Amino acid sequence: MGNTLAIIGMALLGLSLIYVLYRTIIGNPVSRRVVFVYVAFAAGLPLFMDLLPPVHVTPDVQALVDALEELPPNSKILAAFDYDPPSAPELQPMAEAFFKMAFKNDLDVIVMGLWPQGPQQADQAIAAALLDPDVQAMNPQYGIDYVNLGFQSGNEFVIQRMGSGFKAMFSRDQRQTPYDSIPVLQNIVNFSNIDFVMNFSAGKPGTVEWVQFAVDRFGATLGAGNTAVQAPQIYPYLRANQMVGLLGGMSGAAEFEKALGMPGAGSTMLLSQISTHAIVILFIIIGNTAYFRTRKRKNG
Amino acid sequence: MSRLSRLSISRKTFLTSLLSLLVFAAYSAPLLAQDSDISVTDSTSAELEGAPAAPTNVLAVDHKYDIGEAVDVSWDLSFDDTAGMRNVAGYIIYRSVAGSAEFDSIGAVFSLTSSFADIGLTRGETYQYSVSSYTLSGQVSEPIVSAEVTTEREWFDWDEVWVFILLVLIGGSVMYFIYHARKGKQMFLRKIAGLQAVEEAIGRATEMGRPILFIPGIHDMDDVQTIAGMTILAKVAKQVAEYESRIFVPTRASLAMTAARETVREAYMTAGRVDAYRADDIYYVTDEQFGYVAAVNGIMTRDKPATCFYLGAFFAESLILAETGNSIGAIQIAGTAQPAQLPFFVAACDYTLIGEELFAASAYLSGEAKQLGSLKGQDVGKVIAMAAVLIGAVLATLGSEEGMNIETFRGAFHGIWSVFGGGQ
Amino acid sequence: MADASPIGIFIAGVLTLGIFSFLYKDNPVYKVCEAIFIGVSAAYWAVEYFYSALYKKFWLGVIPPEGSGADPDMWLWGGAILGVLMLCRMIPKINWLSRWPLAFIVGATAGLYMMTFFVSNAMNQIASTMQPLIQDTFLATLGSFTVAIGTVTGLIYFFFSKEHKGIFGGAAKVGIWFLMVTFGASFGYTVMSRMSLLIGRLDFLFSSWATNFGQMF
Amino acid sequence: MKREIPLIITSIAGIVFAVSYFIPHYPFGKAENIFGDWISIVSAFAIWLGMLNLGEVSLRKIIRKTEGWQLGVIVLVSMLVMLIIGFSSVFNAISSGTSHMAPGTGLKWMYDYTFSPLSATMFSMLAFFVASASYRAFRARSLEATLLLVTAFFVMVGRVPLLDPIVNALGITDFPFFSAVADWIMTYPNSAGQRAIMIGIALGITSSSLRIILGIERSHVGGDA
Repeated sequence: MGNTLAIIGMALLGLSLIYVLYRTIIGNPVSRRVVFVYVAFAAGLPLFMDLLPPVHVTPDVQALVDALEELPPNSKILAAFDYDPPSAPELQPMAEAFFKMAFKNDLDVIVMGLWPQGPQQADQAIAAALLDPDVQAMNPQYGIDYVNLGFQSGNEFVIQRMGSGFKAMFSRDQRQTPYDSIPVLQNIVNFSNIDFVMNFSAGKPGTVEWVQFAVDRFGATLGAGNTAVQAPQIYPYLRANQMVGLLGGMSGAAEFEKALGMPGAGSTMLLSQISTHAIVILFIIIGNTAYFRTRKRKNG
Repeated sequence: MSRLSRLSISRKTFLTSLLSLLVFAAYSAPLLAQDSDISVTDSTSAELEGAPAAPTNVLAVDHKYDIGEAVDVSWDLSFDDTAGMRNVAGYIIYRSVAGSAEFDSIGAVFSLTSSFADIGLTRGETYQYSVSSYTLSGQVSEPIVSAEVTTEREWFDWDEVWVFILLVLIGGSVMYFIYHARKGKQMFLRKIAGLQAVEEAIGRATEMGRPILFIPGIHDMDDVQTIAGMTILAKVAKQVAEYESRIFVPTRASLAMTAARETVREAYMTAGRVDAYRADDIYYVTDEQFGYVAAVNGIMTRDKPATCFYLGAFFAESLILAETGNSIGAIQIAGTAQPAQLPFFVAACDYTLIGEELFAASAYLSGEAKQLGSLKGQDVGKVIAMAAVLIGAVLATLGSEEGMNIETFRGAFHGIWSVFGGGQ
Repeated sequence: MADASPIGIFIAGVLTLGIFSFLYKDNPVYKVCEAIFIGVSAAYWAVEYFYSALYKKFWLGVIPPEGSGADPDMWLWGGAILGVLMLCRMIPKINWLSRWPLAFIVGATAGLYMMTFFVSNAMNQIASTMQPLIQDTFLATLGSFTVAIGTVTGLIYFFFSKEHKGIFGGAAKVGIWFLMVTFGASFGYTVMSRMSLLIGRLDFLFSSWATNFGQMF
Repeated sequence: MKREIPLIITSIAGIVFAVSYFIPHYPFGKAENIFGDWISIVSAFAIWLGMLNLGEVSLRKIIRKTEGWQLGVIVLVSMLVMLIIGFSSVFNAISSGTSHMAPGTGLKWMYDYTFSPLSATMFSMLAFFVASASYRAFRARSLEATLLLVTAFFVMVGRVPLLDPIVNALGITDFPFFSAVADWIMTYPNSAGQRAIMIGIALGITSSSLRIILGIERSHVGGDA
C-alpha cells in the first residue's frame, strides 16, 4: 500500500516539475521553499518503497573487500573512527558491515578516534553488528576480540605519537582498563604490529592524515570509508597506492554491503539517494534551460 | 604497497615473521621443547630420515638508521627448502650475547622466508646469530652462525636524504628570493582576479554604510590557510580602519580569535585609528561547526554586510555561507585550499581564490618581501615538479615495464650519495 | 539503540523539527534549538577534552595509578603550564602570556606540516605520476596521458611568475579545464553526501520517531 | 621580550618536528614525543578557553540585556546542564572504572538525544541548500562552468544506479556504462586536477612553514614589527 502510494507520489512529483520549468522559463522562478519541498519528497518518498536497485560493485570497493577478506584470522585491525553523528548516514552502514565482516572472519579490531564522537559511533556500530546471528555465533568478546581505546586529543599529532607507541596515547581503554591488561592489545606496540588500518572519516583529521602519517611514515596498510565530500580528494592517494581501497558515501556503503554479501542500511536507502540525484540534476537542467532561453532572447 | 618506502617493506617482513612465529609456536612448541634428536614414531615418510640441509650464508647486520635496538638477520634458503627432498617448514633464529656460547631461540619464520628482524636490543651491545632450518616433524638442522654484530645508533636517517636534498633546494630558493625581494628587487606576479576586487569591495561597503564580514575559515591557527587568511585580514582591516568602516570577525576557534584580535588591532594601530578598534567585533562563537554557521548566518541576515570575505579552511559551511551571502546581495570574495569546497565558492561567489592563489593573494596584498620571495621559490618547486613528471613519464614509458617509482628515486639518490662517500 | 529512551527519542525528534523550521524562515523555535545546540556542544567538547586529555593523558600520566608500574611523566607538566598560560587570555593584564602556547602550536604545526605535506603531497604524488604512458588497455593509456597532461597544465595555472600568454597561457587554460573537471567531480560527490544526510534524518523521523510517537500517545 | 620569547618558542617547536623527520631518534624523537603530548594537553585548554569565552559573552549579553539576551540564557543553561551531567558521568566513570559514555550514563543520553540529532540535522539542511543552489546559482556561464556541470552530471548519474539500469534495460549497453564513465573520471582527470592542487598546496605549505620556523613570518605573535 505504502509502496504504491509512494510510487504514485513520485510520478506526480516528476510531472509537476514541468510546471516548475514553465515558471522558470517565463522568468518567474519558484521560491526556495518550493525547491525545499521537492527535495524533502524526493528523499522521503522512496523510504516507503521496498524496491532494491541493482548495485554494481566498483573496483575501488572490491579492492578493499578483497584486502579485508584476505586477512587471516586473528589479524589485528586498527579501526579509526573520525566522524560524528551528522555523517552517520553515510559512514554508519559501512562501519556496521565492517564489524560484521571482522567478527565473522575472527579478526581482532582495535577502535580509536581522533574525533571525540568517533568512539561512540563505533560502539553503536558494534552493537548493531552484534545483533547479526552469524556474528553471535562467533561470540566476539570485548577485550579479547575487540577493544575501544576511545578518543585522544591532538589530531594528527596523535598518529605521529602512536608511531613510537600506542600506549603513550592510550594508556587506558574507554572502560578504564589499563592498556597492558587488555588481552587483544598484548604484543601491540606500534603500527608494525597492526595488519590493517581501517579509517572511517568525515573530514580532518581523517584519511589524509592517516595516509600522511600511518602509511607514509610508519608503513601501515590503509583502507578507508569516506563521506562522499571527502572521497574525490582521496583518489590521488588511492592511485598512488598509498591505500588499498576506498568506500565513498552511501553508494560506497551499498557496494560494500553487496560485496560482503550483507545488505543493510546502505542498500535500503540507496533508492532515496538515486531519486535525490535525479531531482538535483533536473533542477540544474531546468535552471539552465531558462538561463539559455533568456540569454538567447537578449542576444537575438 | 610495494612502491612505498623501504622502511615499510622491512616492517612488513618483520610483521610476517612475527605472525609466522605465532603460528609456528602453536604448531610446534611441543616438538621444540624436546631435544632435537627426537625419536621418530612415524617412519613411513622418507623425509624424516636425518635433519634438513641448513641454510647458508647467514648474515647479521645492524638495522640501518635506527636508535640502535635492532638487527636484521638474513640467510640463503636451505637446499631442502627449494629443491631438496625434505620439506623445510621454516627457520629458527637464535641469538647470543657476544662472548657467551649460549644461543637462545628468539623466533622462527615460515619456509621460503630468508630474513628476520630482531628488535628490542641494547644499543652498543655485540650479538651473534645463528639460524637452523626445521621440518614439520621436528628435525632441526645444524645452526649456521653469523659474524658478530654490534648495534649502533645512527642520528640521521639516510633513507630520507633525497627528501632532505629537495627540501634544501626548494627551501633554499625561497630564502634566496626573499633575500632578493628585501633588497628591493622588483618581482613580477601575474594578476589574480579576486584580489583586484578587494579594495573596491571595501569601498562599496563604506558607501552603503554597511559592515564587512570576514571569516578566516573554521580551522584554528594550526592551519596554514588560517594564517594566510589572517595576513589578508591584516590588509583588509587596515583599509577598513582608513575608510572608517566596520568589520566583524566571528571565529570558530579560540586561538583564531586571539590571533584575529591581534591582527586587527595591529592594523588599526598602523592606520592610526586604534581608538576605533572594537575588540568585541572579533569573537569566538562555538567550536561546533554548525552552531558556528548558524550564528554566522544570523549575523548575515541581521547586519546585512555589504561584503563578505571567506578566506581560510572551509568545509560543509561554504555552501550555506555563500548562498546566504547571495540572498543578502553581498559581494563575496572567497578563497580556500579545500578542494571539496571550491566548486561552491566558484559557483556562488563573485571571486574565488583557488587553492594556492589564496597564498599568492596574501603575498600580493601585503607586497611583503617574504611572501613574494616564497612565491618565487615555490615556482621553482613547480618547475622541478613539472620537469619530474614529464621526464619521469617519458623515461618510464621508454624504460621499464614497471615504471618509475619512489624506490627508483631513492635508489638514484643513494647511488649519487654513496659516490661522495656519504651515508655510511 | 537497544536501550532507547522514549522521552529521549521524542525530544530528539522535536529538536530535529525545530532545526528544520529554519527552512521555512528564521524563527524563535529555531533560535532556541540553535542556542541549546551551541550551549550543549560547547560543554560537550569541554567534557570530552577534559576526560581524554586532562584526565587520561595528563592526570594519569603525572600520577600513575598504583600497580600500573608506570613512572610519573614529569614532562607533561610543561603542557599543563602552557595550557594555563593560554587561559591567561581571560585576564586582560597578563593576556600577552597566551601568546606562548599559541607560538608553540603554530611552530609545532609548521614543522610537522612542512615534512608531511612535502613528502606525502608533493614527492609521493610526483613519483606516482611517473608511470609509463602506454598501458595495457586503450582507456588506461588515455588515462595515463590525461593524468600527466592534467597534472602539468594544472601546475602551470598555479605558476605565478609568468603572465598567462601564448603557449603558456594556452597550457594554463587547459589547466583550468582540468581543475573544473575536478571541481565538477567534487560537486557531484558533495551532492551525494548532503543528500545522504537528509535521508538519514528523514529515516529517523519516519521510523524511530514516528513509531515512538505512536507508542507514547 | 614579549615578542622574542614567542618567536623562539615557535622556532624550537618547529625545528623539533621538522628535524625529527631526518633524525628520528635521539634526541629529537624524545623531544617530539614530549611536544606531541603537550599539544594534546594545550588543545584541551584551548577548548576550555573557547567555552569560557562563550560563557562570558553570553553572560555579558544577559547582564547588559542586549538584544536576544534570552537566547544567552538558553545557551548558558544548556551549557551548564551539559557540564553538570557530563562531569557527573565522567567522575562516576573514574571512580567506578567504567566508560564515561556507557549506555545509561547521563552523558550518553545527552549525546544521543540532544547533541547527536541537533548536529545531524544542522548538517542535513545542506541537502536543501545544495538543491536550491543547483536551481538558482549553477549556470553554464562559461566553458569552465559548463565543464564543471557536465562532469558533475556524469558523476551523479554514474555513482548510483540511476541511468545504468535504464540503458541496460533498453539494451543500449550491456554493462554499467555510466558507472564506468564515473570511475574513469574519478581515477584520471580528477586525480590529475587534485594532484596539481595538492602539489601546489604542498609547496605553499612548505615555504610558509619554513618562514614561520625561521621567524620571517610572525603574524601569529602579532604582526611584523
